[in-house]
Order: sequence, then C-alpha cells, then structure tokens
Amino acid sequence: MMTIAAARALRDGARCFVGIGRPSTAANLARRTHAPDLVLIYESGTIGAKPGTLPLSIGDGVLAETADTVVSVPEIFNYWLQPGRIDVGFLGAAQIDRYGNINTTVIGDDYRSPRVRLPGAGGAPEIAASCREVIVVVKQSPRAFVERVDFVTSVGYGSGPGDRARLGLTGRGPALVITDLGIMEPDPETAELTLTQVHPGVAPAQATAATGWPLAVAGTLSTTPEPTAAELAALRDLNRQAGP
Amino acid sequence: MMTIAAARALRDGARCFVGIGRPSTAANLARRTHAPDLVLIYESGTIGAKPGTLPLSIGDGVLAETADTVVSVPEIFNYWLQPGRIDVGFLGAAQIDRYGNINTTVIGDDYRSPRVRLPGAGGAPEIAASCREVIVVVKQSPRAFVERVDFVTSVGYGSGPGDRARLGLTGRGPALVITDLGIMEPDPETAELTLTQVHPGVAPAQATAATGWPLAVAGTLSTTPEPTAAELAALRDLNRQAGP
Amino acid sequence: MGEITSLRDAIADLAFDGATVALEGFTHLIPVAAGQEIIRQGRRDLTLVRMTPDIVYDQMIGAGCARKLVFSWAGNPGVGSLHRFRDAVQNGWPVPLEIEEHSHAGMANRYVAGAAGLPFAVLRGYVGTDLVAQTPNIKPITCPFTGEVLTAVPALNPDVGIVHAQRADRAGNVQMWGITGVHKEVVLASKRSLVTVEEIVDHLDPRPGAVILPHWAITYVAEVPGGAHPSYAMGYSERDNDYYQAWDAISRDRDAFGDWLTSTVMREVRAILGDQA
Amino acid sequence: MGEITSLRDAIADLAFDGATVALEGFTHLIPVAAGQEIIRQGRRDLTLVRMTPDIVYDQMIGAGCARKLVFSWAGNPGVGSLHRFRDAVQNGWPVPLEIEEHSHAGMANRYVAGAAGLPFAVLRGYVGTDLVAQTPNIKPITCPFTGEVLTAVPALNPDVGIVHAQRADRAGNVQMWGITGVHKEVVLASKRSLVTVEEIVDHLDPRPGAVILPHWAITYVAEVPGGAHPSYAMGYSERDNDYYQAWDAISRDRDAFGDWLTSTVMREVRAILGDQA
Repeated sequence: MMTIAAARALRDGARCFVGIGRPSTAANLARRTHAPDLVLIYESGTIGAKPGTLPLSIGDGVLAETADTVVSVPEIFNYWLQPGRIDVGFLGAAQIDRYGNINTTVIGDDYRSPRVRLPGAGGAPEIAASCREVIVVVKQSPRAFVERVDFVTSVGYGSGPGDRARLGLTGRGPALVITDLGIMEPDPETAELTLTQVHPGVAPAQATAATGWPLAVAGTLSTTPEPTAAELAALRDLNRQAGP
Repeated sequence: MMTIAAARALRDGARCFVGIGRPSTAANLARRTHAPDLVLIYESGTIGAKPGTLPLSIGDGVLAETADTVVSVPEIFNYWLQPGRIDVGFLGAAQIDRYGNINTTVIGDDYRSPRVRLPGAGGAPEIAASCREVIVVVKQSPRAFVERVDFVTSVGYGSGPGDRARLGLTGRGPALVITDLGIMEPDPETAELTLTQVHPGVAPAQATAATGWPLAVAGTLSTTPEPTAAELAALRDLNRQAGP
Repeated sequence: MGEITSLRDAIADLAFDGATVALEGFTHLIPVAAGQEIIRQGRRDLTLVRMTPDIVYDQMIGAGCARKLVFSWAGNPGVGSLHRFRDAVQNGWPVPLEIEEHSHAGMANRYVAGAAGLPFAVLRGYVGTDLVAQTPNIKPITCPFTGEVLTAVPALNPDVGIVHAQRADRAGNVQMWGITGVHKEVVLASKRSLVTVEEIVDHLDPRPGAVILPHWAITYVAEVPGGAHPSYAMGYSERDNDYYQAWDAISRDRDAFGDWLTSTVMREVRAILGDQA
Repeated sequence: MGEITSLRDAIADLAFDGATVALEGFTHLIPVAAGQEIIRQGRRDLTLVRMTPDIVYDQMIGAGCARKLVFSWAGNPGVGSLHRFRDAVQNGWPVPLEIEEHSHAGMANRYVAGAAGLPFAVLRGYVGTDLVAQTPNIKPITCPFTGEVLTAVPALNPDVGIVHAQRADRAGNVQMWGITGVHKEVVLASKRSLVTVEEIVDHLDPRPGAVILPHWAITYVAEVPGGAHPSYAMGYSERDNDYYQAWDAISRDRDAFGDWLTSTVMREVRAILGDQA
C-alpha cells in the first residue's frame, strides 16, 4: 500500500529523482500505470531511465542502457539537481521528525560514538534542498517518527515555518510523508507533519500510536483508495522480474 | 622560417595547446617531422587531434574526427588547461613588449575608444598563465614589438622578475618568441626578451631595428639551421592540402 | 517543453527588444539562421552574449539589433577582423555598441555557473591582465581553506539561449556530436531556449560522442536544415570557407553590407510577407 | 604515463603506508581487485576516500588498511549496512577509523575542484544540516557579486586515484562507458593514478557514451579482467547480486570475515609467493 500510495503521488511527466529500494519501485510502478511519461533520474547520472526490470542498485546496467542520456555524477548534481530542474525527490529515512527533518547518519546523541552508525547522507541533503518538492517514504514506528531527529542529515522544515527560506533552500520541502499506515502532510500554518490520510483498514489511533510525538490529525481525514487490479498486477510484475 | 623554427621548438610527446594560423601550421609540421607523438589540443575541446589537412579554424570537423576525444569547452579549460597539464601554449600577438606581455585587445590608449579594435582575449590569458611554457609566434616590426603594450591581454613577465610568482601564475611564461627574423628568450636575470638566435641571412641589426625598444642581444648568438628538405616538403604538403 | 515549432514562431515568442540573447556554437553548429531571423524580426537593444562573435553577430550588430556585446573573442575566424563589430565599437555605427569583455575560460565558466544555478564561478584567470579594470564582472575571491586568492565571475543566465544541433526526435529531445562547445551550458543557463536542428527524426540512434539534451530542458525545437551555414553541422554539412572569405569584403563597407542585408536576409522577409498577402 | 604494467607492480609503486587513496566507481566499474591487492600488500594507515564505500572498502577497513575514511554514503547497496565499517566506527576494530563525512554533491564537487586545479568548489549544499558541525571542510562562502552565501568544500587531491574501466589500447589510452560517475575527475584530481581494465586492445573503436582518458593523464594501466567483481563492467560482466547478499553474512562476524580474508584475498598472496619461490 505504501508503494502504491507513493506511486500515485507522482504526476505524469514529472521529473523524479529516485533513490533505490521503495522509491524506485514506486516510481517504476507509476511509470507502468498512470504516469508513462514520468522521467526517472538516478543519482548515478542516468536521465530518463526506463528499466524493464526493477534495478537492484541505483547504478544498474539496465538504467544506463535504457536512459535518454547518462551524465557524470558531478553533472547530475550540478546541472540537473542543484538548479531546481527536478520536480520530485524521493527520500527514505531512518528517523524523521515533526518538521520533516531526516536522519540517515547516526542514531544516538554522540556523533563520534554513535549507538548505530547509518550509511550517511548520499544525495539526500541536496535532494531535500533543491527538488521542487520531496516525498518521504518510510515505515511508521515511534523509533522512526521522533520528536527530534538525532542528527539532521537532510532538512525538512527545520524548526518550523520560514526556516527553509532563511536557509536559502530553493525547493518547497517534504510535501508528503507516505508510510505503511497513511500519509502526512505539513500543516500550511505550522509546517508540522499532520496525518491527512489513512490507508484502508487503518485507524487514526494506530498512526498516532506509531508516532513519537503527539501527531496532529487533519479535521477531514481521507482514506487511501484501495489498490486497483491494474496497480496490483503491475506491482506483482515488477517484483517478479526483480527475482527472489 | 618562422613556422619551421616554431615547429622545431616542439618536443616530441609534448602536449601542445594550439591556436589557429601559424601556431597550428607549426604544430602540424612538427607532428609530420620530428615529433610524431606531439599531442595537439585545441580550445574547441579536441584532444589529440591528428588532422591530415591543415584546419582553417580551431573547430574544424577534421579536428573532431581525428581526435582521441572531444570534450566540452568548459572542460578543456577547467580540467586540462587550468591545472597545468599542458606543456606548451602557442600564442600570437598584435603587440608584445620587452617583458613578453601580449596585447590582442586594442591599439591605442583609450580602451573605450580604441584606435584599432582587435579580436580580444580568447583563450590567451589562461594559456599564458597555465601552460608550463609559452611560445609566441609573431612577425617582427617596431609596431608589434613595443616598449609597453597598450593593453595587457595576456601576462608574460609583467614588469619584470618575480611578477609571475606574485600574481600566482603557475606556468613559466614565454620561453621563446619566434619571429620572422630570429628567436628571443627571456634573460634569466632580468626576464627581458633577448635576441638569442637569428634566422639564416639575418643580421642582428635587422632584428634590433625591427624592435621598438633597445633590444638586448645575447653574447653568443646562434643561427637557426637552414630548413631541411624534409621540413620544406612537409610544409609544402601541408600548405597544398590547405587549398588556395 | 521541447515544443517543435517554426523558426519564425520560436524567435517571435522568445526574443524581445532589450533581451539578453546568447547564440552559441564554437566554430561548429552556429545558429546563424536563428540570428538572421532575429534581424528579420527587427529586434533592437539586445544584449548579445557569445564567446566567439563571428559572422552572425557581425550581421546582427551591423543590422542594429544590439546595444551591448558580452564576449571573449570577436573575429572572422581564419580571415581577420569583424568589420561591422569594429565600426560599431570605433564609430558607433549604426548604433553605439557597449562591450563587456572576458576570456574564453571566464565566459565558459560563467555559463557553467548559470547552468548549475550558482551566482558565480571560480577560476584561475585574468590575473595581471588589463581586462580586470574594464568590468565590475571580474572580482577576486579568497579560498576559505587555503587563503589563496582566485578569480570569480558572475553566472550568465540569458533570457534566450540558442544553439544549432544535428537532430531532434519528435518529442523534442536533441542530439548533437562533434565539437559541442558550451551548447549544453547555454541551453541550461538560459531562462528560455531554442535549438535549431538539421533534421527531426523518429528515433535518435546512439552515436559516439553524442550529447543529448532532454526535451524538458529546452523551450523550443525548430527544424532548420542548413541553419548553421556558413559554419557546419558534422555529418550534414561542411564549413563554407568561401563565405567566411567573402564576408570580409561585404562587411568592410557599410553600403555593401546594406545591399547584402537587403538582398539576402531581408528579401526573405518580403518573401514571407508575400506568402501571407 | 599510461604505462601498462601488472596490478601488483602498480599498487606496489603507487600505494604507500599513510597515503590518501581514492577508489571510485559509482556502483559500476568499481576497482575491487585493486583494493584487494592493497590488502594483500599490507598497506596501513591509509586515508580512504570514496563517495560510496561499499564491499571493497568494507574489506579494506576490516583488514586494517585504513586510518580514516572520507565519504558520503557507506552501505552495502540494495542489502544493508557495512558491518566491518560499523565495527570500526563503533568499536574501533581492528583499528579505530576516523571519519569525515560529506554529501554526494559535496564529494563530487571536491573531486571536480581537484581535477580543475582549484583549491575549493562552491555548491548549494549542506545548509541547515548537522554535517557542517562535524568537519572543518565545509564552510560558507559569499558571492562577491550578489552577496548570497553558499557552501565551499576543499578540493580532493588523493595521492593515488584508482578506477576500473572497460578497455585500454596499447598506448594506455582508456575507454569506459555506461555509468562513469566521477571516474574522470578522480583520475585527474589524483597525484598518481591506476586504471584497471577488462581488456587491452589494439584500437579503441568509438562507442556511444564512451569517455576517453588519454594515456598521458594516467600513471598506470593494468589489465585485470573481472577486476570490478562483484560490481560489473558494462559490456563485459553483470553485477553479482548474490555476492552482495552473501557479503552481509560474511562481514557480520569478525571470525567469518577473518576466514574469508585468509581463504580468498590472502590465499592469492601465498599463491603469488609460491610462484616466486
């Protein structure tokens, strides 16, 4: 459901900066359903990749072979991401906080002696800064959804409204946080992540229970439409091709 | 003779940044005589061009077709010229002065209202700054060889010894100034251009008369060896191929 | 994005009086036909930007399109001077021409900064030259790590960027090969852009050395076979060296230039108007 | 320049204890064999630089080659964590590992500055993140034209830069295609360099998307077929996804890793020594 909801969030024709894992599955699902002209851009430098099978890394051969063009890594960041040419950036997170800030660096208070060392920033800080908007896809739990991230790897709304402008970040920031339970959006006034949608069969209380801060719930809470047969078939197809 | 002398100054295997006109003829002559492995680099982005015929511009198709690789213009300047990867830069000049500074911008005292407007800088300022050494090829006359250039487009030795280091210029500067009468080299002490060689049949007095400052003449003045038959044949061949 | 249209309609929509316009092409793939269309449409007060103003800018300057020229080398390559450019700079004819002058490295990096969404670029350049005193657009910058002083130049972000290329597909994706100069940079740096192409094809088969610009990074694509003449389009045409030579005589004299303008560039206007009448 | 030699001789000449060494390859063309040769030659106290430390750096870190890691994303791509890396950072095993951490954009631009002979690069990046506080190598820089504040990072100029590529000719010119990441930049930025290739051929026929490095820009070329395994070399091999999966179990445990090291990487040492005996 999380993958399908993420796929639906992608408008046809949009330029989408895709990370590996669920974002890549969602983007490829979108391209096979409602958004055939979605432009997939991977940080490995592949622009307009049209993989027939799900890539296992962001640098798989199938991405280069099917791309409109392959550019160098400096170029993908400098000429394509940095100036704001990308509509949507897809990010994951180990932790995400009330203001959509993301941690993929360390768990624990001491950076030099972390409780858990995570992979680090990758392309995320600049994706979060420069894409017109960001979609975060992350499984919901109080460990992941925290009041304040241990380390800000990628900036969401900082400490609240106006922070992005103050920091000179050109993109709008996280527009959607899609979880296995529902969807959160930043409150237009407070920039605080607010539950606006739940997936079928999920009670809002489940979402608030799986969140490490008192999660605001929108006045009118919608429910994610059930997956269509076409979506399920396309997703099965993608996963089958990806192999065991 | 000027072209042949310039060709001889190129060591085999050297990487040579070539401008159009006489430098290009000289470099191609060198490649066909004593320096078959000379690497010709044109500011159009062609690296390792091996033209069969003399190109008429620095961006002729034959350069791209025969090059080891063609890179963008930003790349040729930033990755190849700027870090000092090029051994020899070949420059022409409308004016050159006692310290090897070059003017290709304006003749006259007033930049905004010049007596003669010249083409301008092109790649020359950075070629003069960053090549390990520079060879200037220019026909000798008091109008061209002046006490002080009207406009410093490309720095030679500035106002004398130590200036290049002070300015942070990484290359050595003009090592040879080759004219139709002979060759000048900077004096190791004063950095002043000094006549060190005359072409066959040229008296030193001819060279000093064609120079707009009191030209120093080296104690031991050598004479350029006569063109060889092979050089003359190769030059004729190049010029014939270049067409009328 | 990457909309396929006619040269006339593209120029009419993109170019406006007072615009900053960059036509690029480093000896190869120069968008000459687009420049002549700007002349025909009578644009005025343009700030023309180009590393190597050559024949097409000499024509535009002589036709009175330009108020200012930003450049690094202005000449008729392989031939000599640009006489219309010199006449404008030295004598203000037909209108005065302000100039802002750079080196190639500086101009290339200004486009790089423009394409990269940065306000400036850093290079080792200009130091010790008299160019620095002539424009506020060359400034020192200090490395925050080593303290070394380098040179900064501001980004170029033209209102309109125009290049010529070999091919586009029907979606407006553009493919070019050979010497591509600052083609990618000027298209990406410009607010809006036009690529004229030799040919529009069904499918862009991969080619060694080819650079691709995706359609969504371009405003308009127009099919203009021979649109780079007298420069060349590798794989399609040869450089017309006779034209470069002949331009010297045509451009040397105001009247000869005027006749040329009337009899060639502007004749097409009459032909076009005739079509519509 | 571009001298063709064996992997063993190249590493012996290039890598020294305490050197700053960069092995690059963005998922594709990772010089894994070269990294394992560094392990076999017992190098210590290296500063390892790499945007995406993955299996090969996990191996080198686990083998105790590294004193410091400069990077932007350390993981087993598509699988999970790097256990040897985590063990070194969290527990100092087998030796403590200092880290300096960047973003991809920052690392890529550091190589660009290094390749361009500049002391620093400018980007829009890092602003607002906690990365800034952890290293002196991220600083603000002000545009001298607009006053805007951006971010500067210092150039990377490793002592040794190593990449894998598809082919070289007998002069040592290198050709690579597909995803080439920062291959060109790391070779040009490094003081000395090695390119391992799948194959040495008589002639590099032009290929779409190919990047060429001329022999005079490279120190050594060594023919190492399969030298990128378990990553891939487009046109020569496929990514060995099973190896990436299997690495998770091998690397999770110090003993299992030790066994792997002895039985695979170091066994080749014995074989080599045997050859010489």
